This record gives sequence, structure tokens and C-alpha cells, in this order.
Amino acid sequence: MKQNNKQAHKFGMVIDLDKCTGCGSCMVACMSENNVPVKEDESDKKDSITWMRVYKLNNNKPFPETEICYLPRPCQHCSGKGDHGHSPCVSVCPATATDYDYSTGIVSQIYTRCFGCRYCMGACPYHARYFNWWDPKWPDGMESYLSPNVSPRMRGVVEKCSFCFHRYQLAKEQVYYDGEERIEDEAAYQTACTQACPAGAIVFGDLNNPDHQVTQIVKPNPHPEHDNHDVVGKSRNPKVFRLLERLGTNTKIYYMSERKWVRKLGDNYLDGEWEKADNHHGSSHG
Amino acid sequence: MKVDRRSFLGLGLGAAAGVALSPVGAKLTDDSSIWTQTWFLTPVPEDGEITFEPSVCSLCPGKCGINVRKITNRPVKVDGLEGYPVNDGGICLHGISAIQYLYDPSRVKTPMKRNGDTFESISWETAISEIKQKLGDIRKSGSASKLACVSGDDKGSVAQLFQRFLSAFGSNNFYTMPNLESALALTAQTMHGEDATIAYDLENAGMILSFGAGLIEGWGSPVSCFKANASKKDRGSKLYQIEARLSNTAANADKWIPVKPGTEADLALGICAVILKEKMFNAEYAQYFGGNFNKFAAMVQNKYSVANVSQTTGVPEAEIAKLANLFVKFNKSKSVAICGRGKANDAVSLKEFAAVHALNCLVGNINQKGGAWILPQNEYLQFPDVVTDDAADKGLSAKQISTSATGFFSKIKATSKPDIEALFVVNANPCHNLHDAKYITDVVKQVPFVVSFSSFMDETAKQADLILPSHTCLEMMQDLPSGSGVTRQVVGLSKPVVDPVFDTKNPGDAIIELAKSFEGSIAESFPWDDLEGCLSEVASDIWDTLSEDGHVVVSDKAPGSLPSVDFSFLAENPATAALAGDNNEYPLILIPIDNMRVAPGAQASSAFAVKTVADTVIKGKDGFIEINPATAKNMGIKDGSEVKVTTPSGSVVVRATYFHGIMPGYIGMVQGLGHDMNNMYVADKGVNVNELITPVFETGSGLDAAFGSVAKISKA
Amino acid sequence: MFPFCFEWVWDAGHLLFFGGFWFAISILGAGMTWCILKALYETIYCDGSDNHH
Amino acid sequence: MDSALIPEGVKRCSFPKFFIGIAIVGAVVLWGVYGMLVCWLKGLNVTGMDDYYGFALWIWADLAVIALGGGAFFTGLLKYIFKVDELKNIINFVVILGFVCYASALLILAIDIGQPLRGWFIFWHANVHSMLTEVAFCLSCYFAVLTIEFIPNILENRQLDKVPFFHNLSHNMHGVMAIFAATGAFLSFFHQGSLGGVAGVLYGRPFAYREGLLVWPWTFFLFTWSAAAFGPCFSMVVLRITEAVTKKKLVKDNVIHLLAKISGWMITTYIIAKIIDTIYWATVTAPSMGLKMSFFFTGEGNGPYNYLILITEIFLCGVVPGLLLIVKSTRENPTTRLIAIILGAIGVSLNRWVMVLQVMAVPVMPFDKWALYMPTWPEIATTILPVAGGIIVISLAYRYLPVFPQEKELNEVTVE
Repeated sequence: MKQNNKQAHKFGMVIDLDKCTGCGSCMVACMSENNVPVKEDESDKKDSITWMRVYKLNNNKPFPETEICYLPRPCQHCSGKGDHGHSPCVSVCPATATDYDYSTGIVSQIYTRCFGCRYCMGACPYHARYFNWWDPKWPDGMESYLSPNVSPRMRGVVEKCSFCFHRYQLAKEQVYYDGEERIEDEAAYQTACTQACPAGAIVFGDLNNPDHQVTQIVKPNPHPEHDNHDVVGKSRNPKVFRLLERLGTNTKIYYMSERKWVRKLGDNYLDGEWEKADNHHGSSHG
Repeated sequence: MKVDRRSFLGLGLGAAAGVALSPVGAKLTDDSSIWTQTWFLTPVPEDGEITFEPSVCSLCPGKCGINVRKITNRPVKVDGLEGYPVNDGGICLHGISAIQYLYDPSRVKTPMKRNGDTFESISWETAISEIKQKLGDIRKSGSASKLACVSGDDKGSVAQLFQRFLSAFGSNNFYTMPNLESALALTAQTMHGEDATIAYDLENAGMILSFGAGLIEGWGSPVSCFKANASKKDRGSKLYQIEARLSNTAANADKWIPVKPGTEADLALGICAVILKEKMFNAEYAQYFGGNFNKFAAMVQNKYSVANVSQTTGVPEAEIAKLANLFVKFNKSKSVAICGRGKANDAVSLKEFAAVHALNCLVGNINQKGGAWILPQNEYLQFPDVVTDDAADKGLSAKQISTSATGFFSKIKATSKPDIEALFVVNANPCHNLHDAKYITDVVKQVPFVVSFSSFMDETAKQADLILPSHTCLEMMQDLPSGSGVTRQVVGLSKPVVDPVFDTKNPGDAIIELAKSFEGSIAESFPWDDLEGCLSEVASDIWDTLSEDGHVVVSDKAPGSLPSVDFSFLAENPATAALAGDNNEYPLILIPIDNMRVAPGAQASSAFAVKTVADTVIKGKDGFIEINPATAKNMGIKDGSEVKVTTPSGSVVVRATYFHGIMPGYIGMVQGLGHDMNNMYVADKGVNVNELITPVFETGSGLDAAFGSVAKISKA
Repeated sequence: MFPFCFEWVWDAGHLLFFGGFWFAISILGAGMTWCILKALYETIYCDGSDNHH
Repeated sequence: MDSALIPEGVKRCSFPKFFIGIAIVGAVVLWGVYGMLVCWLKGLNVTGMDDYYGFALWIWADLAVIALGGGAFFTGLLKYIFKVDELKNIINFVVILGFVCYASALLILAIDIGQPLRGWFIFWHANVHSMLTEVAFCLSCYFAVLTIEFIPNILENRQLDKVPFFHNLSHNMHGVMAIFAATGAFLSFFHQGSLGGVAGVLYGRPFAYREGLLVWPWTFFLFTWSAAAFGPCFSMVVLRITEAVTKKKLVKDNVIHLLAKISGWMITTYIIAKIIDTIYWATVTAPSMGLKMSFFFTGEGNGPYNYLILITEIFLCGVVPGLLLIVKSTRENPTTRLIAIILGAIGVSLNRWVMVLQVMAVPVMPFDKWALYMPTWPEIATTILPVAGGIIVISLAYRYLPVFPQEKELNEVTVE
């Protein structure tokens, strides 16, 4: 049966926004790891392929009360409403070019399967999906640095963060080679962005493994929320939130911040709702 | 056979049915899928064995350990090196991009010789012999001191071989580009009278009082600072950031204290005054306070009263007193004060460095855990004495033209008779990176013989008469000592992890080869075959470990003894360098912004790095100024609209972007843009802020202390 | 997609969806086949005489 | 010149005149084909689309022509299943119109996708949970149905009809047309609906998302309903244009009045449902995601997406045509009827625009911004291409096929 079981991994991330410096290492590490091409002009951020994109948030207050915060946004690897694996994008892809892997929780993308209808991009509220509007180009000789672990994409297909799935595969091979059944060691499988982050702001691991740091920080609630049954895996850490959690996308990227205004920007709230949500979050578990 | 309509139709239908039933359709459909999946315009990277090769990155003063992943000898990824004492696995975006620099479109592929306005390729032999010829003539004419060299820094054997060449040749005119390390050494010299450097134990500091130091903008050794900054949350440490603009560091700090730029020294002295007045200084360390401490104490309390300082800096009086108290009392001796705006590789002022260092001395954190460490210079390179001849001795007796690179360029233009006949530029791009860059370019143009050792056809290389292209960081063997405020004194060994992509050389090898082409004392001063041979001799103490482990930790502890402090320099209350220009004509102040994602050094940003830059920094080819909406609205300037920015040095058209985090009355422009290079990723994107800033020389130190420029803007 | 494809799953979604699809295709196919065969039959065996009007 | 091909007893313009007309439209087709080739050869970077706006003009055109072509399935349903016999006088025409619309939709899809050569993966590797899969399957099947419905009309051409096989085939197909029509109606219900589902299932997009019944969001039913309601409006508009161009009356008023009446009631009931849906969405669905209705219409930088567009869609182009068509006097007045059917056709097109393009424009993350989009010439050219192609098909059909059974009666040719 296709469903989350105890044996399954559920890889996820928690990003400490108070540590994030907006330096861009994660973005470049990702591009370099995953053979993301670079165009001559990448200043139109709406057609610039950045699997990992760092948003600059601000509290919208005048000098000198201004505050800013950077928010790295990889693919959120949604497990969909009720944690059933029907991510917004996976459920709409007509050709099964993107799929939810129940054994890892990773939302995959098969470039050679995708025919470029872009429905998944429309479905994703995080803009984590990018279309290859152009053929990828590298200046003379620069193709030499392309990694064989991730195939470069042709024009006309959608691509996105894969949690460095090739690293998972390599780790799994290693684990099998070592005679074990599954990846238990946190360090055995880490994404390129996590590895590169000089501030150590990104913690990546298996949310189903209680020994992993990410699980210990996030403390995900395995049960659906009372007020919204679509939401599963809400963090029991009052400083941790997910982007657009109320939609029921059930992302596996968690964010952490001490700053209220940052946490508030994680979701949409009607007047007065945020205070209630924040207090509720804090009082019941904090 | 007569084909009537009926049989014709039947034939047609039959044929159609036949084709439809045949495997042709299925085959074509299948082929189409295969063809589109092996798309002819998409490269297929060759597979092979994965290997890792550790090395050290030389792209910036950080000198981080890197681990290069290779697939059968071609590097595919650069990661941070786990366990390396500087960065322990962390890496910045520029380091990751090192693989792009290898194939950068603006690389100089062979030695080049100027021919009118163009360059032609020549061989290394020809290039070396041409230089030998020219330099020989200069020496013969008895003006050996007229050879100068501008280098990125003076640490490591490559830079020192160039310096050595100048000495053997007979010139003192060796200059380094402005950098934090030199400022720290100068501060140590001024305040402690020692040939030392200063390092900051940021990862153990309780409170960091930063006077504009961009801890996460690339100050010091960037990754090391990132790590120290990130750990402050867990350690309960605090960062107070003092600067005019809400930089990333300020945003990430526990508190941001806006201050008028250029008045940091005043604020530091004001805090000193409070500490002295309240007798909060460290009595134990005060025993080491030597020359003129009392004079200094009297001076600051007299001249830098809280009221005065508040007036100058714009920081409220209460805030200053609070800062002083906090700084002294925060977990006792663990507070540390640092300075150097942004990446601190731009303008530096000795007064500011000394004033901030005085804070560290007063609080007594010198050589303490979490404090400022006065480390002896890392002298792992023991070069034999330079052999000189008469021509050299004569040249060396001449005075150095200036104390700073900017000063050097500003002086050689002034005289009609050339002060400088030949100029070497290595690991530096003064025509882009020094203030008043256009003027510098003009000066370089006028130097009769310019030799660039750049890997790229950058702004300075374009002015050269000869280019001897260097390897890039991944192709090069060299020793890389840590510095820039890092407490661990480490010497790393950069290794060639890939065969040179083009016909380039290690500049260390090139200078040895050049020296050996001379007869006599110059050649005698360079008795080695190549850089590696040289290193194994001059660094013989550590060479075995270095070549085996890739790095050597020379020391990682604070020195046991305490240095004495000399307050003489500060006691004289040196003048604060003021910006040149009329405030009425230019009502605004332009400050350069350091942005971690834009490389400011000798190398322009990589394609990857440029891609990460926000669309409020570069949009298409347009550059931006940041402006406070309040200031902008007064002038009727809309967000995103074009404006003309004029300073005494020049004027440019850029776009305005609103930013609440910049002090009203100030405009900011990101540094490191506006390159004139044959590289579509960076070419002509934005403008070079250095073209808009006029150098201001600090009295005494002679350093360029222009923290910005007076400016005016109008709708374009 | 046919039931013998590797991606086929014997679940309600596939059965309903492809059931409907193949059903519609069958009706269209059968209907057209019937029309064509009948027309052929009529053309060949009822040659000349217009039996429709 | 081509008189042997022209149906008996009707008058057509001279061949040169016809040829010039076709040539002019043909030039537009060529421009469109050029745009199409540009898109295929250079890739979709020639469009105004981006990663925020992955669905744009084409998808709107796609949804709009299918809604407008909905007249075919609905009229077919009425004629063949509900045996509304008067409609036989217009059924050929709506079938051709439907055929043109659906052919356009398929062509546009072939340009819109990034890798057209493997577009068939949608069939081969179908994901049965995707609304788009449902669209593709039903759309292509229904296109087959329309082709089948169109064939007998083609075979009725004077020359083709002389071939006994074709004559017989045409006759036999007429005989079982009810079955085909029923299949078509079944397929249409699902693909019109699934096109609505395309937007409605996007639970990451609060502007589009709707609750629903089983696997189908309410937009599923609204789309089917609106296509049935407004499709005939468009058929009548095109008929009116054809009549104006040919300067002839082609269909009797009673037929039009009947179709207009049915359309009017469909529109009215649809718009009531749409209003209820909108109110429910604005007061329950969107607020449950933390968003007020005003957010979607008054956000900073929202460009044209303000309340006006909502009012235009629902009232001006929904309630108004509905009422005009159910009131006998305005329905039978040619001017008010014309206004009503034009408004109706605009209304449904606007609805499709809102449900696809406005969805892309609205930011969802609180720190994101409104995204706007402007089509480029290849997009416009390729969108006009099927319109021009459709004009040619309709012209050819009108000229050479007995499309309008009442034409002869309404336009007695005086023998000279």
C-alpha cells in the first residue's frame, strides 16, 4: 500500500532564519551541484532558474525601525493535504513527470518525462518550479564542469529542487554496500545547500527519525490539527513555522525565527488571527 | 490501366489504412520521444570515477580550505573542507564558483602583447625576454627605483617573490591594495609598536561591538566570521552593529545603531571617554598602558564628551553611555570591538582603527579569550637576504613614493617627468578597485611599460603593454597564510587540482623565470627553479607537513604575554578625514555598499554570483542607488526610476531603489559592479562606485580614508 | 495507457478513468466500423440503386 | 469555375471574389503559422510568459474557444437526445463551429507545451488524478466525435455525394448519430468540467480553489454549465456574422428564438449558481486561508484586476444577457438579442480569463508581489491563427456544403 509507514523516511529541513545571512552560498551550491545553467541576464527573477531562491523580507517600517530577514526557499516538498502525498504539483501533472516518493517524502521531477505544460508551476504557491524557457548554454569549455550525477535539462521542461536526490541515491548505495538496510546516519545524506551554508542555518534530516536534529528542533505533530484536518506535521516548537501552512500543503521545509514579524510573514492571516495563532502555538506547547 | 475516380479513392484509402496499420507510426512516435529526450542542444556530462582533492581557496583574504570533487580529472564541484581550521566545511558562493573562473569568458589564454589598441598572442619566452629587455634598459639608465609593483597583498611567497624581485632590482615601490590585514598591522604597529597583526576571537566573544564591520558582508575571513556570527545565538553572545545603513550584518545583529558614516572613530573615542570618566577600564591591563595614556584620557574626556560625540555621530547621548556600560560589563572581559566598514578592503582610517582598538585595550581583552589578540607576524617564510648590486643599492636608497597604493597613483601623475617607468600588477585590479578609478586608469595609461599578471582581461590588464596570464585558484600551487583577523594562524597550501586550461603560469614561477633571465645579483637572489623549489627551501620548517597535510597550524592560542599600549597617536587627537567637496552643492552623501554576493576583489563576480544578485542591485544592465523613501519623495524620485548621480569625481545614470534601512540623506551603491570586461555575465552591469569617489588621504597614515563621497542626484 | 503498462495500477482511479475512456473509444470505433462496413456492403451489393431516398 | 461543387439551388459569390477573401484571411493564417514556427524552433522564450505566469494567453484562448464551442455539444444534446427537432436547422453549423473551436484548442496546446513532440506522453504516461489528463482525453475524444459529426455534412457535397460509398456512409452515420452525440455529450460534460477543475483543484492558489463534490470542485460543474449556457450565444453570434457577410438569412427566426430562450435560461441559472459560488468563496473558502476578498481585487500593483472585472463578468456579461434572453420581447428583438449574445460570449471568455490568468497574477506568499503579463507577437499571432483558420473552414463549408437546410427556402434563387 502506498502510504507513509514507519520504515519510510520523511526528509525535511529546518532553516534558522536568524542565522541566515543571505550570503547566497546555498543558491550557488545548488546551481553548481545540479548543473543549473546561467543566462547572460538573470536579473529578471521571474525567468531565472534558482531551485534555491533567497527572498529578502522586511518589516515594512521606516528608518530606523526597519528590519530585514532572508528566507531561503527550496522546493517545499509538500506532502499534500492530510499528508497523503497529493502535493499541489504532483496531483496536477498530467504525465506523472513529477511524483511523490512515499519512501522518502521527496517530490521528484523527471525531466525527460515532462513535456512542459507548466500546470505544476501554476499549482505551486511557492514558485519553486522553473521552466526552461531557453536551451541551457555554457560558454566554450564551461560544460567541462558539469556533473554527471544530474542530467542537464533540455528546453521546454520544468525543473526544481530535488533535495539533491542523487545524493540520496549515492548514500543509499553506500548503506547497502555497508550491509545496512536504510540510512540512519544523518551525515550520510545531506543536500548541497545544507552542506554549503557557512552559517549552519540549514538543518536537514529525516523527520521520521527521532535521533535526527531536524526532528528534535521541529517536533512535528504527527496528528492532524483540530481546527484544520488538512494540516499534519505542524511544529510543536513555537518558534518554528511553515510557509502557507493553512493551505494544507504540508511542506517539509520548516523555518525558525525568534522574530514575530518574520513568523507572521509565513502565512496569510485575517485581522486578529495572527495574534491568536501565535499565542495558541506558544501557550499549548511552549 | 485507366485510373478512375473510384479506384483512385480506393487506392488512397487503402494506402492510408496500410500506413496506419504498419509500424511506421509507432516507430516515428517512439523515435520522437527518444529524440526529444536526448535533446541535441543539451550537453551530456561524461561519467567517471569520483575523487576529492583538498586545496585552499585564494579568491579572497579568507583563505578557506576547499574540497574539490572531480570526475576523472575534471573538477565539477567545490565544497568547503571539513576540519580546515579557518572555515571547517563552510564555503562562500565565490569559492563554489571557482570552477567557473577556470572557464571564464574573459580569461587571458596566452601571454599577450599590446599592439596599438589591440593585443596579440606571444609566447612565454618572447614575453619574458621583452620584459627583461625593458627592465634592463631602465636599470641601465640608473633609475631602478622607477619599477613599481601593485599587488593584492604582501603575504605568501608569490607576493613576497614580487617584492623580492623589486628589492633585487632596486625599488621600494611595492604597494598592496587596501585591505584589512594591512590596516590591522598598521594599528598594531601604532598602538603596540610591534610588527604584529591583530586577530579577533569572535567565536568566543560575549559582545561584539562592530563599527560597521560587515561580519556577514565579507569582512575578514568571511566564512569564519559567518560561523562566529551564527553561533552567537547559541552562545548568548550579542552583536551591536554601528553603521549608517541596515546592512545584512546590522539586520542580523541584536541591535543596530545608525551612525553618520565617517564618525565611527568619534563614537569609539566617545565611548572611551565614558569608560575613562566612569573609571570602568580594566585596571589590570592598565599597567601596560604606556606612552601618553594620561594625555589620551584627558584629551578624550575633553574633546569627546558624550554631548559632543552625540552631536557629531547622530547617536543619542543615552545610547552612547549605555553602549559604554554594556561593552565593559557584558560578561566582563569578553567584549570585543572591531571596525573597517563592510569588507574593509576599501577606505580605511588609522584613527578609526586605533580608536576602536583603544576600546579593546581599555576593556582589557587583549590576548584574552573572546578578545583582540596581538599576534606576531607569521614568519614561516625565511628568505635568504636579497643580493644587491650598485644599481639596486642606488634605487633602494630612493624613498618610497607613498604609503598606499592610492597615494602612489595620485603622486606619480603630478610630475611631468615619469616617476615610474614600469609597473607590475599582480593579483590586483587598481583601475577598477581604487577610488577615482577613471583617474587611476589614466595614470596607468601614462606609465610607459605596464605588465599585468592577471588571469582575466580586466580593466587594468586592458591598460597593460604585456600580459603574463596567471593560473586561476584551482590551477595554482601556492602557500596561503591566514590573516584578516583570524585567530588561528594557519598556512594553507593551494594545489593545482586541474591542469591549466590555458597557456598560463603561476605568477611565482613567472617572476622566478624573469629574475633568472637577468645576469648577476638579480638572478643570484632567485636561486630556485620554480615556486615549489623555492617554497620547499624558504618554508623548510613547515614544508613537509604543509605538502603532506595541505595546511599547518602555526598557532591557535592567544600569546601568553601582554603587549604594552602606546596612546601617543590618539593622544594627539589626529584629525578625522573629511570628504572633499562642497556640501551645499552636493547635499547628499554616497556610500559604497558591500554585498556578499558581489565579488569586490581582483576577480570580477562569477556568472553564478551575478545570478544571485537581487533585481534591486542589477536590472538588465542598470545599476541602482539605494535611497531612503523619505529622501526620495522629497526630491520627487520614484522607486525604480532613473536618476543621475553626480559627485566631484563624475556622474552616472542609475536607477533608484527605495530602502527604508538607509539613513535619510545618504545614498548607497553596491561595490564591485560596472566592469568593462569581455564577459557577458558581468560586462557593463551596474556602475563602478569607485569612479564616483574621490580619495581623501588621512593625515599621518597617508591612507585613503574616503568612506564615500558628497553627491547630488536629479531625475534622469 | 494500457493495463499492461508498467505504470498501470489496479485502483479505482485508473479503472474509472480508463474504463470511461476505452468505453467511449469503443463506442466511437464500433459505431464508425459499423457505418463503414454497412456502407461498403450497400455499395457493393446494392450497386446502382439508391435505396435511401 | 467551381460551380460544380456548389450545392444546388443556392447562390454563392463569384469564385475570384471568394478567392480574394480567402487569400486575405490566408495571409493572416500564414502570419500565425510563422509565429507558430518561431515558437517551435526558438522555444517558448519568445513568449511573454515567465515562471510566475506559466499559463497565459494561449491557455485562456484554449479555455475560451472550448467554452464558446460548447454550443456544439449542447445543441447536439438537445437535438439528438432531447429531440428538439427545430435545431436540425442549425446543427450542421454549430458542429462545424465546434470542430473549428476544438481543432484550434488542440493546435494551441501543441504550441503551448514546451516539448510538443512528446506531448503524447499525456496519453501514454497518464496521471489519472490530473484534471489536465481528463481534459486531454475527453478533448481529443470529443474532437473525434465532432469530426464524425462533421463528416456526413462533408459527404453531402454535390460531387462527393455522387460516390455511392460516401452517400451510403453519410446516410448510415446519420442513422446512428444519436449514439455519437450521446457519447460526445458525455465526453463534453467531463472535459468542460475538468477544464473548470483545472483551476478549482489548485489548493495552493486561494483565488482559484473551490470546494466541491467528490473529486470535482464546484468550478467543474460551473464550467460545464457555463459552456452549455454561453456556447449557443457564440454560435448565434457567428451565425449572425455569417448572415451579415453573405447578406442572407440562413436560419429561421423560430429556431434562433428557441436556442436563445434555452440559452437565456441556462445563463440565468448559471449566473445564480456562480453568484452563490462567489459569495461562498469570498466568505468561507478564502477567509479560511487567511485572505479577505478585497485582497484579490485591491492589492498593490494588481494592474487590471480590480472589482470592475468581477462586476463586468457577473453582472454586465452574465445577469444582463441572461435577463435579455429570457424576456420574450428583448429576446425576439434582433438588436437586444444581438447585444445579449455578444455580452454572453464576452462573459464566458472573461470568466475563463479570470479563472486562469488572474489566478496566476495573485500573490500567495505574503511577501510575494502581484505578477502581470503582456503577450508578445508570436503569442498573439498564434492565437489569431486558429481564428483565421476557422474563418476559412467556415467559408469553405458554407460555399461547398449544404450547411443550412433552410437556406434554399429563405433565399429563393430567381432564375435569370
